[in-house]
Amino acid sequence: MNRPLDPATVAGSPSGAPVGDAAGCGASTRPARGQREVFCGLTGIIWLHRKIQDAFFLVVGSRTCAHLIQSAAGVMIFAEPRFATAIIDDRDLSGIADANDELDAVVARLLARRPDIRLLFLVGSCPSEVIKLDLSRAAARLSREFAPAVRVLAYSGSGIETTFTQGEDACLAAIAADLPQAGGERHADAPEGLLVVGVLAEVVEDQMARLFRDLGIERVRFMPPRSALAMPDAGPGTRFLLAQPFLADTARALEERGAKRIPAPFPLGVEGMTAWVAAAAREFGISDERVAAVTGPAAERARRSLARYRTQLDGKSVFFFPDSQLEVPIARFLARELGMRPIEVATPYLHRQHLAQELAMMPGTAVIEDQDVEAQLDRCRLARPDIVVCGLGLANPLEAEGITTKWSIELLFTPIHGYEQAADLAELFARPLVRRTILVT
Amino acid sequence: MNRPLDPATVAGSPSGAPVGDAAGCGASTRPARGQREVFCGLTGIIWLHRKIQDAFFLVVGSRTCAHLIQSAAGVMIFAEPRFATAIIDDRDLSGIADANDELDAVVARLLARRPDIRLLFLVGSCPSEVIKLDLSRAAARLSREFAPAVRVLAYSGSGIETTFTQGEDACLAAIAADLPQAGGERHADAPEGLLVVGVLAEVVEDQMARLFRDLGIERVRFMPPRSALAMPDAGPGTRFLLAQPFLADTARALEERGAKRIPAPFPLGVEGMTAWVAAAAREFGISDERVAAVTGPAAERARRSLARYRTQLDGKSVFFFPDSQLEVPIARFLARELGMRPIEVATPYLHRQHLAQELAMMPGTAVIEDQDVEAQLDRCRLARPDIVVCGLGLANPLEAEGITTKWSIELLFTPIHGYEQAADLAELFARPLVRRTILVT
Amino acid sequence: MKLTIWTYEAPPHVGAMRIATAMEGVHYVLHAPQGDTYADLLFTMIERLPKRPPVTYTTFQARDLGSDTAELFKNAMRDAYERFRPQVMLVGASCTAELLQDDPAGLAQALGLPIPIVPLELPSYQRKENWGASETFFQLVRALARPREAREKAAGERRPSCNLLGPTALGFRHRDDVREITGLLAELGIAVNVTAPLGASAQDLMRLGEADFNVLMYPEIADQAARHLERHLGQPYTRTVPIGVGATRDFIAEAAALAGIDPTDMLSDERSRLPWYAKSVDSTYLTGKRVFIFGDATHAIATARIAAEELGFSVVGLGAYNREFARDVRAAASKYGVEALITDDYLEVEERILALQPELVLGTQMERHIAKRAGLPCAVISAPVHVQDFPARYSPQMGFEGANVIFDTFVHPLMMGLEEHLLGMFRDDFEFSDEAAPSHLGGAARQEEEGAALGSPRPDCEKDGAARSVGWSADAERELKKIPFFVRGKARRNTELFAREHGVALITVETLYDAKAHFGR
Amino acid sequence: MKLTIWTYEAPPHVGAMRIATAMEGVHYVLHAPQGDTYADLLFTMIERLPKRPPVTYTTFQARDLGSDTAELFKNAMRDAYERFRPQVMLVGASCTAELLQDDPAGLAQALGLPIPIVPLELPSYQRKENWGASETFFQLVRALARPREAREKAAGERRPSCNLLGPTALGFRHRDDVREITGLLAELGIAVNVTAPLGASAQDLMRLGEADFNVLMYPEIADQAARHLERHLGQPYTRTVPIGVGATRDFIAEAAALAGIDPTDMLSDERSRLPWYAKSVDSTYLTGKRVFIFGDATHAIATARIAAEELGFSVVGLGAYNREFARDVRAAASKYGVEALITDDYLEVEERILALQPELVLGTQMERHIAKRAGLPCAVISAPVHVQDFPARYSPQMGFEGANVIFDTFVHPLMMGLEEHLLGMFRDDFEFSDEAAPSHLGGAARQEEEGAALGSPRPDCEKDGAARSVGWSADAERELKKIPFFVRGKARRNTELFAREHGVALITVETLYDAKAHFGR
Repeated sequence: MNRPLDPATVAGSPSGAPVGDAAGCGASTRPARGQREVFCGLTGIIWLHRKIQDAFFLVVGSRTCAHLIQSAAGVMIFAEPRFATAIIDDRDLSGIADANDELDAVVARLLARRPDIRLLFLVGSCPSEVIKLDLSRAAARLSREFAPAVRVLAYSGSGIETTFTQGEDACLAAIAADLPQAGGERHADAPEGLLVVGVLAEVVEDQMARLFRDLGIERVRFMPPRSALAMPDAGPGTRFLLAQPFLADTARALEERGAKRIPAPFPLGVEGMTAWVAAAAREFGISDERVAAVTGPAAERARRSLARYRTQLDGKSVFFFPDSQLEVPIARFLARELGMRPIEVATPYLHRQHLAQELAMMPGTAVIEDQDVEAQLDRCRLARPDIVVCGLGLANPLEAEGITTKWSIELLFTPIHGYEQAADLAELFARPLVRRTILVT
Repeated sequence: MNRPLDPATVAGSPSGAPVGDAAGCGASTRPARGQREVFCGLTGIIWLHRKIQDAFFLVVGSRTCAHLIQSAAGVMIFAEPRFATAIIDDRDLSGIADANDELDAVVARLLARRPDIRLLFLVGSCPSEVIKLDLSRAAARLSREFAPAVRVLAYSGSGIETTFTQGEDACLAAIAADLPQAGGERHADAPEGLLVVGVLAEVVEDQMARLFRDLGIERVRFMPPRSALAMPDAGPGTRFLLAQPFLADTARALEERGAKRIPAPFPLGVEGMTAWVAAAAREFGISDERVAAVTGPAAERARRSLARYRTQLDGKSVFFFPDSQLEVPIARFLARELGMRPIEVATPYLHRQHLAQELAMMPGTAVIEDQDVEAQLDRCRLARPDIVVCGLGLANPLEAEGITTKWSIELLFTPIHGYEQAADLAELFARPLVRRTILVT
Repeated sequence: MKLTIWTYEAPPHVGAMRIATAMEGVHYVLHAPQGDTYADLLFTMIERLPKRPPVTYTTFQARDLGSDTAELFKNAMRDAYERFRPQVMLVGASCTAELLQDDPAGLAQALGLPIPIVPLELPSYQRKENWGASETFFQLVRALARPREAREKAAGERRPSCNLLGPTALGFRHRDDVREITGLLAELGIAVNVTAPLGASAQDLMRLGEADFNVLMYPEIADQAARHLERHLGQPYTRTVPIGVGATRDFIAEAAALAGIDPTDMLSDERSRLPWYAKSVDSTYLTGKRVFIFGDATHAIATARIAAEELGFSVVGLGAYNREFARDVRAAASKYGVEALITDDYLEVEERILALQPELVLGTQMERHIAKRAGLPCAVISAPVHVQDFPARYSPQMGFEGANVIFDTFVHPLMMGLEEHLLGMFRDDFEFSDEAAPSHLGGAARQEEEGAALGSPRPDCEKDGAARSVGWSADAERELKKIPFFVRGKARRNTELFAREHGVALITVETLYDAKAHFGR
Repeated sequence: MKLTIWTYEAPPHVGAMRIATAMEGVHYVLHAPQGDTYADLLFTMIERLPKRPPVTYTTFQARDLGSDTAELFKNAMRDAYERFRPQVMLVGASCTAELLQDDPAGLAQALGLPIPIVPLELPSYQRKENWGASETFFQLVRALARPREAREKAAGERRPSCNLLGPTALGFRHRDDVREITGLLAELGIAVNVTAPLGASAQDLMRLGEADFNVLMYPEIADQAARHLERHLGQPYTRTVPIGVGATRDFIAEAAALAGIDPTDMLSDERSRLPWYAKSVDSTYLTGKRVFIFGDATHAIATARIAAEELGFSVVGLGAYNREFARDVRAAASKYGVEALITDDYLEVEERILALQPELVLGTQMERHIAKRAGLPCAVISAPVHVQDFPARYSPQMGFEGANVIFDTFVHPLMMGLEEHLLGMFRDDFEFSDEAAPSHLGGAARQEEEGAALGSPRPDCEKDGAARSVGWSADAERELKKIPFFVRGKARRNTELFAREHGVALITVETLYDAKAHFGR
């Protein structure tokens, strides 16, 4: 499990001062501790269940879990969901009922009502963790029972173990461990295919696929795929690029399959996207000239698109509450490509290795890991930033205090990766600022 | 044109006393004169444009005409209409513009915008009649111009010549005059096909078609058809049944083509439907036994269905304001099959020949032709009938006075003909009465 | 002669009926054929009034023409007076009777009835409903309103007072606007002397002069009367129509100034939810949504201000069907950098909307038809009225509660922000198909913007040949389909514009993204 | 363990939050893991409150388990007191913390803070949101409410007064119900002493005893508190929940009796538009429409009464998700001759609706899903709340304006009468295709009742084998399709019932009409 660092381990570093880092970090990092105001990993189900259309997510948890998912994103109003909760009750806790038998019965009922399910995730929660319900074993048992029609995997989205986007990481890690083994005929070190890892908008996947094809990389797959029946294989020949900064466990699981991560910044903004593509190209032995030729026009177009927003955002200060782990790459993009001034960048967890290049590119802003929300609100009110990036629990109260906000969950629900979306990402920050100037009443 | 009788012509008959009639009328008829409260014939476009789906109705009239059609039936909210108005303006009246040239231009624009039109009706109105715009000539001219793609016919729906349902009559009369001539090979007197005349619901047409097929009448067609491209032919071998009591001009036009009307009551209620079918059967030489065998089960089922409503309606008094010309057959049905008591039956026009059998079946209620709305309202308030049949302008004011109403336009918009709909027709009268007993506040 | 699919306004005599029906003790004798009695149901069925309009129709027929139609009129007039005993009678002719030239005014006067007779000259072949209502109200006011006896302004003793001018029967939310504005003025300390025509009697019109000033609620109906009262009775009147939060605040300031009182207290509180709801982060996605606005001039202008200043939309089209106020609409349009569309031709409005591809249409019931066929969200802002414009619930357009109603009304047809996002992210999801309407509206399917219903009139594409002179490659069409439908129309339009400006004959995927870069989001 | 697609209620600690957030000067320290902070957004995003709920979460993590979670709680408690200085604090645990058995109540008491601490025992694995809210409010009232000092009833001098009990944060239209009922009581001459919990402080709760009686607005929230106040402070309380015209009139009579005043004046006028709109002839088509009703007990019971007595619908199903009031729901259901459905299992509700084939569903946001898939019109009558249940405009459910709102809400999703007729007459018309939703709702397509979206859960048809044991001939299927979709579900159901009862194995056209004759329209 990908846990926030224990503050004790970095307690020695002077608050606000740069922390020495293997990658030559341009930013300082410092820890905080107090009440957190973050989603748990279950929230990832909101986009995961839309992405893998024949998968279904069964949370094993409490009524709180069920309520969280249906409320968190206002999904209640949308289409029939492909998720549900097996709600633990007193009988399970008191031992009157055997929790495993109960779970088997719930799964049987679910699969009878939903014959279209191909891949079922049992998703652990705070209560299931605390009562030590072993969902991995249950998944293996149920997988055997319902094979070959349905495959059952397990992961934990519990709030005592994961925050927000770490749910996607845990889910993808479970998938990674379960991928078909790639045929190991070639030499293990020769790259034989590129895997792009992380949930992306479909239009973005299509753009990336075109770009890699134009570069000459032949076998490009995306994980997760749109259907559980189209899982990519993985093996020593697999090279993978992380599309998101929060995929620590997934990367580890892929590495355990022999796949190799291509270190790179993240494909946010023109700079990030170019470096990300170039890293892959290098791995596949493609010349820098070819990279420049293929990416040049799109990069140039993206820079032109950004110019409009740079005039709106240049010099504006931005303050990040910890939320999605996207904070560092996005702060880097806002600072370097739009001239914004990150005042404080808080993130729920900082993966120093995966973020090494990002941190190196950051201006000297304090990066804060973990959270004490009341103290941070005090700092925010004092700093009065031009725009605050925060979760939905904080956004409207800050707006009511006259502080412009950008709600961070939108960063997960909007196509923001790649060249063509760089300006869209900028626009997400420009829009609340523009709005405040437009509204007269 | 089918005009209300001049009251002078019947002025001699004693008010309220039976009028001698060829058919041996069971009801008395008396005239009235004063303000009328009726729609003009343009209103028929509301159902006609839905029935003949590739036809289009272009009213040549004033803004009042345009507003009437779009408002009268609340059609504004519905699907895009297949009617429009060529609004006459000052330039047309003052002679600055030539009305015929203007009309040609409007039709050309319309047909360019609506290439799907196959049959265009130019519909005359009060103003076009008063300024004596000859739409028949215009139709002939335009028909030549746009042949063979579009056929153009003309009829008048003007309020100085027609009331409400007479618009359908005028439209069908125009169609009748334009039907293809039936091949006259057989002996002119031998019936070679049955034409059912009047706009009917599709489900009703289908039922009737099955019934006539079971009786052994081979060639049954309906007029108007659902598509302008499927016009029936007509000739001396054609026998026709009127499905509605207001089709005087249409009958005359068909007779001019050599077709013969089969005299019958109207197919409303079990009795009316049986007599109507039997009249046709006799004309086609089908035995009464066969008629009884074929219609028996449906008639019996319809009687069973009616029983439920008879308990609700028996003994209840009913008062008709003049509206659709359906008043007499419906009063006959309500009186004879449901035990209701018609107190006053007013009708905008009484076609004594077509209604001969209906009048003979009526109980001794006064039938009033034409209207003086204020006087009739006074009588109605005095009589305090259990239910009043009236137009939409009067219904809510009467309800507000505590008098239950049935709005009559519904009788044109609901499948009420034939056996299977007899109970539905009864229910239309039961519903407002039931409603008044249900509502507590 | 003019081809008319829908008419935005009724004939002028219906405007006169709206005045007569709104008032007490007024009876209208209308020289008209029987079919014209349809107009009664506008009031009894659309507005669900529990009484017949106070109108007697002569209902002449073909056989009467040229002989006794004048006699018919006189009888009708006499009978109506005897039966209804009104305080004042209006007389006039509808379109058909106008052609007969029977002179109802002269005939009526000749009868010597013991009450005021107000003759109406409403040229049916030139004018329309609003004009007819305005003229009728003006004639009544001119005939009846008297100056204040003596302007005994014992300040401190009398509360300042005003008249509310313009609300009628069959008005778009007039019933509730009157309640809202009356309450607002009461809070300010201003009494309402007379509200007219709605609910006013002839005697009330005679008392109009007792007020300090007039509130002109609906210029379409009462501008002429207000100007008359200013000129002849010295009553100033308010220019701001209080629709929207900003306009309501301006109106309060204006009314307070006319009444000589201090509005500071009333302006210091926030009394509408609109400003906060518009600031709430779930409204951020409304920013810059392209809206097309069409209605009567007053509502269209007010809507544009709300859209631009209070909701953060971008006004891409603004128009009105009543030419009488074209100048005001043009002035407003120029503020938003758009060309005003002044027309009563439904087909023209349709063409404009299809060419602009807005993200939201704020129009009349007629624009709803256009929007429905084009797959665009739409809300209704103005007459012509439909039965659904007379809801049971309190639904003003004016004042602070009116602003609340408007917020809900304008935002409701739109897909909610998060739903938009998910559609954008996962277009291939079978439950988020392009056919999906906003799920809170029942989630039913939408028509494609290109695919109007069979048999419906199609925009006159031939005319607009330029628009289609560029072609789309198959790849580009496919990429376009990946854009969610609610912005796809705009993307298509922008790309084609871009292609034409840059001489691109065949649009490729690159052109699509070049255009996106050029125009921004 | 129970399979839950949607949950009708949140866990009980969210109920406690609804009380704390509604009040002033109350702070809630909740022992809970970080993910439970999601609940803040219910208030800031769904209700759009401009402040954070007054809740401090301990946000313990896995590494804290078994070591210092108790210490964490104590620190959070101390910090929260220091920072917020509340008048009273609530302490409790969410589901996960409940498993830790840290005893927040004991820990909090041990801190010796100088304010009242109200400990909450809300068993997360047994109870739900409403119960949690009710228990929290009751505990606060029990801890704080004091008897009236001396019942100095100098009659004539004091106006009678009451408390309004039950409105909370995140309540379904509570904001507007309070305004409506306060206004109603004011007109009756009854003052409101305290409204609680919404807007009340700890001091206000101490003053509850000063009122003559209590108005129990929401039994789900305040029944327990009202009974406590009756028992211990001798305050009677109203039993009628004033939703609907009839219930509002009953409520006025009941409140007037408790206050010792005469309600005749207030009951003599018609103050709602619902009765006239329901009598208006355009409402005749509503008669006997088969409605299925599901929600919380209070709203479901009130809705059934309105549906049956005020709109003339036929209630074919009635149910509630909160078992606490099952008895009341069963009593109401028996009045309509139906069996009450008491369940919080969404799948059971779905089965019932599909089996009944109602013409209108009046339910919660969840039933909207079912209705949408089944192609049935639906209106929302009850919590659980969604952002759209907090409109900007005034939208009470209670009182006379509430009845107006309800009329519009229930009738809006239905096709209008005339549109129904035209569909019935001209089914073949390509513009009136079966896919057409009511045109005022955008006219978009509906799903066939048989054809739910791919991948959606399907009703468990196998179980209901009997229902499909009769077959349909092709002719009969074709004839069935001629019946407009909005009654086709009912026709299919009736025909199959009839066929089974009469031992008909294959349904023919004749069977269809025999069944029609048997059941009537």
